[in-house]
Amino acid sequence: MSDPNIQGYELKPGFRGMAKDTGSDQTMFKGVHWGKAMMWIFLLSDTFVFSCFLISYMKGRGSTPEEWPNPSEVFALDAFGVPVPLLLIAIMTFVLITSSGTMAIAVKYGYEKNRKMCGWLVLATAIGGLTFVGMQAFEWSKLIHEGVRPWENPFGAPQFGSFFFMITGFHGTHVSIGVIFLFIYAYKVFAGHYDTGKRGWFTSMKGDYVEIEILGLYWHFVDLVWVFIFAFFYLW
Amino acid sequence: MTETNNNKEQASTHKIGIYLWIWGLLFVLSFFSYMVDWYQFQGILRWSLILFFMFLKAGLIMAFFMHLFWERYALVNVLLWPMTAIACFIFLMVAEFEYLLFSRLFYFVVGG
Amino acid sequence: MHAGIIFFLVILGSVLFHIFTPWYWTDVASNWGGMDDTITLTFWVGGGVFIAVCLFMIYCVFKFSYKENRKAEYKPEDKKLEKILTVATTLGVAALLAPGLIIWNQYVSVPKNALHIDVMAWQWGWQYRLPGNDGKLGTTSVRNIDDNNPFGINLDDPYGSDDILVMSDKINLKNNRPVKILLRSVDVLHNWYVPQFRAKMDAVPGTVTYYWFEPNKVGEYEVLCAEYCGVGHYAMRGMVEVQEENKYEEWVNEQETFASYVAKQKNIELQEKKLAKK
Amino acid sequence: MSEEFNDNKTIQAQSSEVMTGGAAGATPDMDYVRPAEIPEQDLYHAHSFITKWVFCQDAKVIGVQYFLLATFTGIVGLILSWLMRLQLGFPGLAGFMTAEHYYQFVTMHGMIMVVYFLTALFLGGFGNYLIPLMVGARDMVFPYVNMISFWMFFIAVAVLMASFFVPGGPTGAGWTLYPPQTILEGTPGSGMGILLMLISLSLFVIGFTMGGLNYMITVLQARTRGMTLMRMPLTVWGIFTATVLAMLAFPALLVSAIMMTLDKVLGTSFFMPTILKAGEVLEYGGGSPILFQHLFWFFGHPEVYIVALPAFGIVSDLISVHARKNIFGYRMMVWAIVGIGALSFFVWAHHMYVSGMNPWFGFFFATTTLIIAVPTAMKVYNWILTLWRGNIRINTVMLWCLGFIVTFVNGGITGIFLGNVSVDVPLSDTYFVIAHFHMVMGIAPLMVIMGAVYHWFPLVAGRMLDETLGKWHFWITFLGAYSIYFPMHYLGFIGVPRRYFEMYDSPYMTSAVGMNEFISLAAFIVGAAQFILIFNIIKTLKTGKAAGQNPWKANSLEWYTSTVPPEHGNFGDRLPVVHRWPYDFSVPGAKDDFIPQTTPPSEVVHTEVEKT
Repeated sequence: MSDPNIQGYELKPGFRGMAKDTGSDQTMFKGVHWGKAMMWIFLLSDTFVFSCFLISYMKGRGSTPEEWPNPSEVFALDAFGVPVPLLLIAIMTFVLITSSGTMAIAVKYGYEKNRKMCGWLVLATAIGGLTFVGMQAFEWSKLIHEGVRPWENPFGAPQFGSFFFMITGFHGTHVSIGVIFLFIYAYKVFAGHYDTGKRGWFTSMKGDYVEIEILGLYWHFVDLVWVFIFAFFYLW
Repeated sequence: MTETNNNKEQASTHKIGIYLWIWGLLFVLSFFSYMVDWYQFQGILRWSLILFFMFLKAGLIMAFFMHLFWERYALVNVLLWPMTAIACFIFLMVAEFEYLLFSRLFYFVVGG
Repeated sequence: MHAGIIFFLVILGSVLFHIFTPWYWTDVASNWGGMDDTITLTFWVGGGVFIAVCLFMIYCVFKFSYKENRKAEYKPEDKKLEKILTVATTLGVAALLAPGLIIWNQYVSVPKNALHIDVMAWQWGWQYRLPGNDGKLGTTSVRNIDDNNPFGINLDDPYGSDDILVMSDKINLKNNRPVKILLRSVDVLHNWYVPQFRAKMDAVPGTVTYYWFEPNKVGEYEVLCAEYCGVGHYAMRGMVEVQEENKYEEWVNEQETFASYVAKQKNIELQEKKLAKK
Repeated sequence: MSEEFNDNKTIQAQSSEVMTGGAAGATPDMDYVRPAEIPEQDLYHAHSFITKWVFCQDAKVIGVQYFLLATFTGIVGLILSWLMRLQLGFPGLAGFMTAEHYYQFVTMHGMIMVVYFLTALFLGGFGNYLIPLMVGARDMVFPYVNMISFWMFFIAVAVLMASFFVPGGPTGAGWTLYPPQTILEGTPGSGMGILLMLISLSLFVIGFTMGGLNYMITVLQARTRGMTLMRMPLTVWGIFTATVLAMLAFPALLVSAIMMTLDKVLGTSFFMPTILKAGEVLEYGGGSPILFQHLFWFFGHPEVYIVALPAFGIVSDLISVHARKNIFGYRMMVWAIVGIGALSFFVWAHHMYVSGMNPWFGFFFATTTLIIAVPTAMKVYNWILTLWRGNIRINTVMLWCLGFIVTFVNGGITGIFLGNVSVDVPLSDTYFVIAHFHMVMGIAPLMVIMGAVYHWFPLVAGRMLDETLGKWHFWITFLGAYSIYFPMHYLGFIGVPRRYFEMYDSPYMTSAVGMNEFISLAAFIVGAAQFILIFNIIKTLKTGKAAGQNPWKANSLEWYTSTVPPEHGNFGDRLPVVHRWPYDFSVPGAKDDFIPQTTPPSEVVHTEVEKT
């Protein structure tokens, strides 16, 4: 969160505040940490990546004269012998939102420099993410088992498989990278690197709890993308 | 990383309640959007419900979990304005795929 | 000083080159003379701006080159001048845009009486198909293409059987009759382009694209492929002959219909089978 | 470890300056600048040779590394263009030249020049070197990421160059890489060549994203005290806006590269419809080649401005400094840069008027495209109005700027032809297009690069480049390049299509044999003339005249570093404090004809200086 108490630049709401911030010297985003600003801009760029994927998907699906498979049937899962539509996807969404919640609270405790709570919550988030990736692997293997391939599928338009594997694969890669970093950061929190300002191994930068918020932004973004994929790919 | 804000003693943490609230809301909304599929709504109702829940969820995540609601307007605007380019892209690609589908059906299937 | 003179000579040279160039467009042989007019208009307006800007620059180089004791003017802004220039430029640009859009509107609206021609492109060649007596082309599919059906016409389409096949890279057109070129490709992007007709459009595999023109000059013209399509791109030529009505009808009557082609192929097959039996 | 960081440096040193500042006779209030918001940057000071010169975290060294590597790829691109011109001007003279080779050279020349040369040079080279210096920062905000960015670029170039040596050679699909032919037999390099190209592009995008984040955050969040956005030199504005465009446009390239890789490797059909090839129907079906074109140009058009905007910015600064006059209409210039940048996302399909897309798009894109002409024209007016009543030094740098104005206006005008939808129909895919984009985004930015090299070389190396050699370099390049591309428009008028290996005996071409030979000869000479610069640099490094501090009497911060060339950390103990815009030249009443950005108002009370 931006700091509202910067000398000469107290938070002003609305466009007037924006104009004042923009016209000021030194920084445009008042009180925003460099790393956080970087993550925001990166996420903006990444939004364009996912947008381009989803737009391609829209155009591919819209312009094919062949029948598009009904996702609600393709992604159904047998529970006690009854096929439940989108069961796995619903659970995956549940898991990802859970992990997003724990992350949000981890960020809060990070700001309060509450090492224990922050660490446990980051760890919980990591485990949630890992569960998500595992379930996605299960879903992929199930579909592959059913004969869905990137180049063909038994249900209809071949683009279905192509877009499915590409988009969920790209999203899954993002989740996996996030999980790796979550584990690393959980370790760093527990080891107290953010309390002592210990320098990172690679970047040799001083540790600070703001890194948890930066990681949190990334993690929420992954969740955000899932919201769109869920709506456009599974429900549409 | 490189620098630490000198006034880091947080003026800006929030009560845990707000996060729990949003968290709960997200679950409820996800449940609703799942129900859209469960009850097999069709047509315009389905699309509008899906989009409505999607944007609501996305908005909540961005506004509260990603703290955009509490950020200054400069950051918020920098992040949201580029989306007009995406909106334009989407809009034009809709026109494009409709034209392409029409051409394909007209020249390869229907004829005349 | 020398700099200004050389720059001036460059501008002068450009103008002289334009006046005396032996290389300019071929005579237009279709209804798209309007495109040439728009180009000419753009040329005058744009060329005028180019010369004016460069001459102004050269004048400044002569007039204001460095002198130890002179001080440059200090004038960060001139709101009025900037406003005038913006408005003038906007008007100029709008004046160029308007004819462009008007002609584009004609370009995408095909006249009702246009003759449809199916131009099929592949790496690297062309062939053509005309509608038969029913005036309609049959639907096609790339998957149908084989020796008996070189155009991939859908056999169950009633409009297809009387289509006239022109299995050559040369097509004849009737003078003063609009044609709608329906472009189709079986492999990669191509572009059926005749410089004298001015018009062009890509042939895209997986769909059909179109454009139209009305040839208005009898003669033979070379067709070029204008969209890069692999190593044979530069060699992918064709021919168009624009003829008067009676000659054109004569030519059309010589061509084969799809039905007769199929019958002939079947005949050949039968003969071959008989030969094989013997 | 403590040795390598300035852990003890605190922000206090800067804040105290505010209290003691202000010359006698003026109130301290007048010179007041807000205290620092951002603490002193925590810099890693390298000691070993490897960390100092190879895996270096100093933006200036990274900038030079980018510059050298981009120049290397540029020379490869130049040699390829020679080979092409050899074939076009004198067909059959080079015995080894087959159509395959020709198309491979065309493709690699285009891709190298646009992405690996111009983009890398402007943003990676000039961006890294100039942004921190001009905004008064000690370094880029993430030096480590910046270092990785360069090495990603290095790997991308290595992968690209490797494609020359794989079986089948590099891809020959044209730089636009239009499917389906890109990945089908019948196009040279459709096996390994195209894969390496796509991998290389993806690596470039990833590497560039790292660099781009640095440039953006440095400009937005790490300016020195008093440096508002509206006091930044236009160079920074140009590079910054171009970076924003790149951050938003490269994703489309990345996505299309990924999708095409999948089409090639896994046999998906994103861009591949049903295809009949050599009598057999391939496994593909249902995709749309035009989707690729949309994605490609959604990247490709902003890419044009990624190259052009830094050139606009840099040339504004060069003209202003060497005409000893403020840039005319600074605000207009800034808004024009930002406006062009924003609009560039709404015009992409003007490259596709005859591609078979929805024909009604023509109206939309012709209108948006011609709207861009207005801010662009305003920039041109402002450049020449800056010359008006200036005190123009006609030195090498200024010559390059004047050359830029001529070539850019020429290329810009032909852009109005091509942007106007129905005028584009007869001209698209002909030599007119080639002439247009070489003039406007080949030669014009190159003129700026050269001008910038002559301008900033004294800062980088501490010695002045030789003026006589520089003038020869300019005149040969300018006159040669102009005589390559000006006549080429007329080939387009005749209707000669681009990407033709040879013309046989078509009447279009036979009339122009003489012109083609002339163009080729000019191209050989212009290319060779570039080695004058390399010779000049080597000569200058050995025997050149020492530059000293601020040889051009410029105002912007890069000339006010503690040493020339600047060392790591740029500004010594204290960061400069900025009080004005960088264009206070020839202010009435001032002692000199320039007032540095760091001069406090109290020292120039009696002048009519503009408030910024």
